[in-house]
Amino acid sequence: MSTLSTSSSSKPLWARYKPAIHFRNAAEEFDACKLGFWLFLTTEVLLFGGIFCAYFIFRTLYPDAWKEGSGLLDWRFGAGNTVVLLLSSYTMAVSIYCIQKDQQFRAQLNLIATLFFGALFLYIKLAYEYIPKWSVGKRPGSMFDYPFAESAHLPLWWSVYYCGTAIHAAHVIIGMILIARVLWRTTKRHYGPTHYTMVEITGLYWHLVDLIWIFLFPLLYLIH
Amino acid sequence: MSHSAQHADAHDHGESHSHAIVGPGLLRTVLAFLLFFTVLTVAFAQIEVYVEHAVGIRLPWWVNVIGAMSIATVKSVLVMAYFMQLRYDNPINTLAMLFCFFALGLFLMFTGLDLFSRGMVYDFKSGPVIAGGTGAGVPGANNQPLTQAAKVRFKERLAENNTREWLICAAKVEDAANAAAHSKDAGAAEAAAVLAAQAHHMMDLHAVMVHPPEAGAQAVVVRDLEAQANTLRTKGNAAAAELVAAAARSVQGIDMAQARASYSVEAMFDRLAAVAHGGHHEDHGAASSSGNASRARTGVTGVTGHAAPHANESGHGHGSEATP
Amino acid sequence: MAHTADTHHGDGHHGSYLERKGGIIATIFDWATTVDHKKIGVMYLFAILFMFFLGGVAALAVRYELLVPVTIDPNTGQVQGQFLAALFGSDQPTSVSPGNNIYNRMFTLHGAIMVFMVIVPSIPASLGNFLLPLMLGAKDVAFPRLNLLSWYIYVFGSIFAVSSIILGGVDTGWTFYTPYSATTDAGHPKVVLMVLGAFILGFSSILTGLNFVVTVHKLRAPGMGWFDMPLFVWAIYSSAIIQVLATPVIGITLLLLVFERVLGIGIFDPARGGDPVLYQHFFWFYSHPVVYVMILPGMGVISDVLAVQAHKKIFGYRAIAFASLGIAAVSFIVWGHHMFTSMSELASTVFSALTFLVAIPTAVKVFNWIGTLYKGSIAFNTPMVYTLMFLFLFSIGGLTGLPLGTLATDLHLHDSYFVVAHFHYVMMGGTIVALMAGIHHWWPKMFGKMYNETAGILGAVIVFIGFNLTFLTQFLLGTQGMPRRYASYVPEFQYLHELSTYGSWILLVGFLIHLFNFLASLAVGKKAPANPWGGMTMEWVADSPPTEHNFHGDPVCTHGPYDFDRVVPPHWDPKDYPLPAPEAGGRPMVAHSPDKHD
Amino acid sequence: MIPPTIPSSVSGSIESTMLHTLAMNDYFQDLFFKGRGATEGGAHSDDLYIWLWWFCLAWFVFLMGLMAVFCVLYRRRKGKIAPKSPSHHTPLEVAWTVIPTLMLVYIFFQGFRGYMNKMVAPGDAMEFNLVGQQWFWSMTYPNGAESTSVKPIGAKAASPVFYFPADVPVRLRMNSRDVMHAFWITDFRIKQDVLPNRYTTLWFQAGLSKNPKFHPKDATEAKAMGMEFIADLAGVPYEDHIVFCAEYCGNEHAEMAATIRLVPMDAWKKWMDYIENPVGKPPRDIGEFVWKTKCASCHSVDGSPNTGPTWKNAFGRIAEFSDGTSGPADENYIRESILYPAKKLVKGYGPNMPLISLKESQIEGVIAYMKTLSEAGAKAAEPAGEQK
Repeated sequence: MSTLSTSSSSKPLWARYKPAIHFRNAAEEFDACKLGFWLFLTTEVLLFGGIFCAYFIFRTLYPDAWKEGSGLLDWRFGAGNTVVLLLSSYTMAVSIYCIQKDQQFRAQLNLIATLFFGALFLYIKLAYEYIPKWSVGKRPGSMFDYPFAESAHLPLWWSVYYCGTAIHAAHVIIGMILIARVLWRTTKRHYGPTHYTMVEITGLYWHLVDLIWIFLFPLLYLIH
Repeated sequence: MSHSAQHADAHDHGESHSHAIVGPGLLRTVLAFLLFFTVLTVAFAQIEVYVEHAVGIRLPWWVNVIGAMSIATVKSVLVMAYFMQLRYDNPINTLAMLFCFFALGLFLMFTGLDLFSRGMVYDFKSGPVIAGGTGAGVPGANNQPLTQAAKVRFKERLAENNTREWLICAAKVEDAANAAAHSKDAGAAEAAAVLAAQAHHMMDLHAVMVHPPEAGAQAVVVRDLEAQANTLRTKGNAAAAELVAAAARSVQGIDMAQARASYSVEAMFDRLAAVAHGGHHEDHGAASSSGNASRARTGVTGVTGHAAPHANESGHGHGSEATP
Repeated sequence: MAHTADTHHGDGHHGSYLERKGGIIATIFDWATTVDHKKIGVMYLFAILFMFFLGGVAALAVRYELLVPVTIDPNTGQVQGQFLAALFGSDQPTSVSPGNNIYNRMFTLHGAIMVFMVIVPSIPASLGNFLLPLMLGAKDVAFPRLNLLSWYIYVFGSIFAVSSIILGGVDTGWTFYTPYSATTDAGHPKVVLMVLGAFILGFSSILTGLNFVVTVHKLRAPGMGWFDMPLFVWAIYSSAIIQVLATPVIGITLLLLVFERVLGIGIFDPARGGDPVLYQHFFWFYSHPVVYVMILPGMGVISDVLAVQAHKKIFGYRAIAFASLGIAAVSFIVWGHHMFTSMSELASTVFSALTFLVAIPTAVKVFNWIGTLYKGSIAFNTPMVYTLMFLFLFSIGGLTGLPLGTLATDLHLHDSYFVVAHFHYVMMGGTIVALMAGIHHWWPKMFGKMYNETAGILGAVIVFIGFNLTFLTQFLLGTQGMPRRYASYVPEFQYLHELSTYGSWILLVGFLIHLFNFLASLAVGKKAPANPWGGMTMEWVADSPPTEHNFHGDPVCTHGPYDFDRVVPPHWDPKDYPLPAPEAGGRPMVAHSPDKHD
Repeated sequence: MIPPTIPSSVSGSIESTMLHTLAMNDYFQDLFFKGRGATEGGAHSDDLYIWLWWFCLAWFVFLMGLMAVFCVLYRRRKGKIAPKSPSHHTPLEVAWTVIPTLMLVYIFFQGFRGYMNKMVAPGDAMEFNLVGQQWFWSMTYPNGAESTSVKPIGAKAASPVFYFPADVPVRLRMNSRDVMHAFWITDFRIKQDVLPNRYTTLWFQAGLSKNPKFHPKDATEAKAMGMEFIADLAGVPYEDHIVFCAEYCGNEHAEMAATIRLVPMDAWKKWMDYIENPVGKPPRDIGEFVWKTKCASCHSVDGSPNTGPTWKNAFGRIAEFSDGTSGPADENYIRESILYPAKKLVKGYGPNMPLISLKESQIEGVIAYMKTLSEAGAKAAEPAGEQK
């Protein structure tokens, strides 16, 4: 979609941007990209819908296992990660604002902050949740090895927990890659007040990652 | 075709929606609200647990669910409306998202319609034959539920001599800690803390499962305790140091052959389970501590509800007819 | 009725999109990196036809195996009648297992290829890609590079899935029901390959779907309102919505199935505490709506071909358009009828009631199509013969859905050959026949060559005979009690099975005739005029084959898609065939826009 | 939870009588179903099906007739201009939406009635436990005994035969050991998935037809009929109904058949006595029966290769195991292999054997049978046989 005209000019790249020829103007292209991406986001929500469905079904069928399972999680790490992701969402939104106002340096700072929060999220997840839990046998399905289970369906809880959080973590990683790309291109002045489609779209993706976590957090950590 | 021309115009004009600029002030306000709601939802869950512990009032389960989910919904609406700018955007995007939630709702609703109404005609159709699964064909499960297989594996580990000696020592240290805690001697409190920490460390799942003890547990424990005693001594707490050293001597004095005979695997398992469950009090705070008390929710499941906790002893309850 | 537009001169040249760009290497590179929706559509068409051939070979193998029942010679203990095992040189004649094994792999291959790699992408990805921008008067789809990416994903996913054959084949059935799919060939990667292949193909489907939705929303030509769109576009739009909303669920389902096999997470495996019926819900939440992804575009093709070949304004345009959306909506709440024998009584009842809802918009469409024929000017060429064939076969397919949706009779017919016959009447008699109608109808537009009409009609008639012989017999097999996915059967069923197998050979002959017809047309076909059928929609404004950016200039929509009584079709010579009697007020001479760039 | 009375008189209802009136129905009944459904629910759904057949046929002929007529009348002819015609007609469109809807509502309710009849057993139904396993069915009778009769179906020499009392409501409580199966009694027009780790049910009540078959009266007649001679049941009438597995379950899905044999109640009680105390049945015969019904799909007895090792000369040999060790295939090894199939695998074979629950007498029977198939075993068996 982003075709750049080859003619050399002193203007920054974003100001030289021309929309693809099958669009009537840049605004229409921007609108189309956003609609397309929102549709993509619906598919992401429904992808997680499968996990939510498994959660919902098994939680209702085996409430004891779910109660025991959420008791084995520490809400403080979940809450901490929620705050981290909310902050990252905020910095992402601010970076879009900065691009819209052509404050390139501030935008880059905010993107770096977003990346930092994303990495922090993954670190907390891995170091304080996955590794300690996995090592004492709190694992999904066949790999389950935790000897003190009281409910017979506890392995299922861990299956849902790991599937949900791992697929979410994969999205965090993909989001970080997208943000890194945007950051790189920001340094080349690709984006500015009249052209920032990719920043906006990356932002939408990152907010979706946050959105999913907003639901995963209470479902996994708080509801008992 | 005049009306179609209007249509085309309408979506040409629609572009102006997209270029909304949401300022940092508004973003900060939204962030503040989001953080506030996060605190609120955590507090909500904590208060419920607290109320149950302190006052003994148990709120119905749906209060918790509806509370947490409503707050999550409000938060997600905030994120979508402001961070994702749906409020200023072309309404078609909102419509797409609404359709998606609608489809998700259908998915959950109709799947639930089947899975939650299995026992309508015959009660026995609702629950699984063996709670936790048959384990058939699962490596290492020996045709048992996975939780059961994990217990069996762990008990086999407990039966090993190294582990057993390690835990006998741990029990001794714990006894010493308890004795010190109940004593009014000088330095008893400090000694009790040191000993309890040592015992807890030794009985932790990590110590037994992740770093399985090597031979000569007795000597290792004695050395550790003496080191602790020395530390206390250098801090000038000689009375406490003496108590810890006494504990070390009592560990050294254990007759392992005799102790092994009298200390059963079941007893060790129960003691470790108590530590593991108690451990959550410290590790995970008050919120989750009650999570391990297996309070069956009022009659939600047929077979699973009561067969689960004691599956190992009772031979899987209802399942005995259909499975060997 | 203004139809002038500012003409973009200088945005590309005005040659045909098929024009060679230099030598062979350069041409291949040009096609491999093209973002032109027409080229991508053509590449899809060839990829799909190749897959159709592969799936067809598997189908012939399945039918061949079922020519005679398997028996065991009481004296020697030798297994007799396992043709596939004999063909592949199995040396274990005293057991039915190896022969069954080959058969099971064949029907899985047939199902998986035909569903995931042929029927789902068939019309949307090939004809849809080619025609959607042309019909909307656009230069391309909204996201051309995404479009190319989705083609590569399709190829990649297909290679993934088909490569599992090299490792020995998959015997799960295309539905991958747990726990069988989670345990069969334990530890072997081939099932994972097949499942991942289907997972990857899902992304291709999603990307195509969202591309189409955005294209329809944003790239309609000036003057084209929602109700000025051809019904093919409505159908593609409806099915694209389903693709976007349903496909992610199969994504997560197959991902969880892969986790199930590789890690043993147990969500769907009763040995680990999970629930196999939950898998079925996950699976059919996608796979039922996707049935309509398969058939809706077919219905769209039929609506367009019927109107153009009968030179008649489609009867009840809005009813058909809304029926498309209605089918798309209802498709999400009827999936349970695949599970009447494993669900709770309450759920079965609710799903049965909802299932009958689908019959209503479908029936409305059939009535409208037949209503369209009334007082038309019906041409009898290959597209029209296929269209009439569609009406015939699809009616049978639709009506036999009634005893399957009816609870009491379904308990008998479920998982029997009746179901096999039913969905072949809908999927093949519906979608593939519509695809054939569409390919013939738009062949001149795609390649600028005419095909041989006699050979086309001959092929169509042979396909019709072969198809009915193959599958009508299977209805009887089903009601008489023949279960599906059986490598053998009790001897009572032999007569009908034999007929069915002969039918499959006739089908082969029919499709071979078409194949040669297409090849001959490409090689020596007569040059096609821009508008050979007198179509009214925008794709007929463009050249045959169209130029690189489709139109000379920016077309403007000036009339509805089927206004044969109001407007003269573009490039239409009234001497060829007269048009229906004009509406009061006469008709303008040229539709849509100036096409000549003079 | 079981409702005491559920409409069991569906086939006698007015609708059903209406459904079954046309003279040609018998022809189509035979064409589609090869005979009438053998239960009330089956007969009702047959009637419903035939009614639907006429319903669909009428619509189909009407629509295709219109299509054909239009195609002929309005075919394109040079020089002929098509007349003016409407492109929509609201009353017509509303009519052809509403009328089919009403018809569909009627069909749904008919289907619902028949379904409830097929799904919900009367409260006094006898309960039998049925287990599906790759690739055979086995049943436990109310007295705890298992079925011990077989009959060849298709390419399988021995499919199990299950005895049921006629004219009595019978409920099957079904469960699978491994993957999903489905129990389809085609003559009763019922089918139900059989799920692992979960119970499903199926019920029927069927009588003997006017022309039943009869159990053989003596051993020679039995041999001629290919049936087992059972003295208690000599001359007793019976009626066989075939059962197929209808949910794909793997390699021998197509061979997973069974027979439901209906006999009068008093004969059924005699049969129960017989299988509870198989008088004078030597262990070898029990073993052979177990092999036929449960083992033959993977283990041959004539030395030919298959999924599992052959039993010919298996007993008493020194077997090489996949873990590199070797040991004698003696009584202990065979017992261990049956109880813990994956524990010690013979070299070259994968962990394919399912857990098959056998009674003590059946395990002994299998060992005795394997001994007779092996030269070493036959020798070893001789002195033991004399002692007994």
